[in-house]
Amino acid sequence: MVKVKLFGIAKDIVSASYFEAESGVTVNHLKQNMIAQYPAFSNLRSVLVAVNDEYALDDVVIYENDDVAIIPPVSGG
Amino acid sequence: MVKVKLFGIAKDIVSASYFEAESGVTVNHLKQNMIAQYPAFSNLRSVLVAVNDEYALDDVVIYENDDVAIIPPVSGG
Amino acid sequence: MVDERIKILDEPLDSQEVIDLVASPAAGAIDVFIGTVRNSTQNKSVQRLEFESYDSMAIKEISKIIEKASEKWPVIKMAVYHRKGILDIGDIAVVIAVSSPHRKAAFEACQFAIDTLKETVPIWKKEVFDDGEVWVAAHP
Amino acid sequence: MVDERIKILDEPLDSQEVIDLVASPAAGAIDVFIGTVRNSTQNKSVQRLEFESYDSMAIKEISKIIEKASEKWPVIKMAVYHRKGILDIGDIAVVIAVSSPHRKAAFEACQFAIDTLKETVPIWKKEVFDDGEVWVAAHP
Repeated sequence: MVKVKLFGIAKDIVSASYFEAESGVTVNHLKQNMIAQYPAFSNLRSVLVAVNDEYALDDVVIYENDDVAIIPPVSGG
Repeated sequence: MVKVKLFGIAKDIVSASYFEAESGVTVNHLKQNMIAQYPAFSNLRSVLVAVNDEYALDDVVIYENDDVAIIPPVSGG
Repeated sequence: MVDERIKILDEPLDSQEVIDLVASPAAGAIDVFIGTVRNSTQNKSVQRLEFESYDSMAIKEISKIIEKASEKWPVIKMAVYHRKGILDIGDIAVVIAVSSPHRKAAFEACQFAIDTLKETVPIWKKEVFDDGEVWVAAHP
Repeated sequence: MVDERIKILDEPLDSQEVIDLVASPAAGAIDVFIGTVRNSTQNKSVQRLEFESYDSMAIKEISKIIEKASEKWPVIKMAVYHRKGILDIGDIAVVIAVSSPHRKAAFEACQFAIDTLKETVPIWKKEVFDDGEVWVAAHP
């Protein structure tokens, strides 16, 4: 399993700091799965995924040792 | 007489902090007079005159109680 | 590579400290942007802000911004400090300082940095009002 | 009228002091410009600068700049400190701080202020080199 970090509104939607995803799936699959399980994600302006501290494209595959995070719309500054 | 303050390069050209001008002359007359007496003024990028802390037009007349200054090209900041 | 300093802190930011980091004998200009917590947004009174940060990635993304800025402008040094945690009205959320030989580049690089930071850096701000709270920019 | 603070000093400028003057609970953004003495100009090594100021008029002209800036942008507070006398490399010649609800106005008003200051405010700068000195911008 891959432990997916959650931040900001993503943490509120899931009501947790982490989400468990299958190893070997694509970033796109992860996002679709999250939206299916938590429909509130589909209301966000955007949902991106970071793998090892970099924004990841949809076809990137995530594995157990990757550092994966859901990045809801950012609002720093 | 009007005591005309000199700053920056104007002070260097005249080798003094003040210049004595006649009362009742125009700003233009003052400038022409300064250039005639100190030709180095004609080499400057600009020569402006301030009367009572405001940039003055050529036809303004200066009197003894006015606060008059020669303003060579500024370079603050 | 440009001389850069980046920090994400959960204690009050010291703007002078950030400015001092970019001083240089080759600099004729330093531009500093300080983002502070406003008492209102869209005519609603704000109680406080709460910032959350994905620190490791945020630092990398800020570093990319500095790198990009120094490709576009002759940046001498650049420093970015961002606050996280609970901020009250008037508190400093971010300080960006840029030194450059001339002023135009300092202004442009600094504005580029804060504009890009707000688009790419994984930090999130929650506005807390009297009657509720909202994650800024989360929804369309 | 906008809250303004102007000083022309012959002692070192404290940028934090100028920043503190423009803090406001209504401000979301503060932009600060700091002009510092560079060690070279046009590839010539600079020893020091000497600033001369026509104080009374300089303060009035700076006040006009602040007034004009606050007509063009939603400025909350603005402060301008200018140094005079002898300055060494790295010393601060000018600090301009502007607070505004949003960042774009703060950047634009600050840049307008330093650009206009260099055109209209009766302050003069002499660059001292190893082999001579020159009043900046005096000649075409």
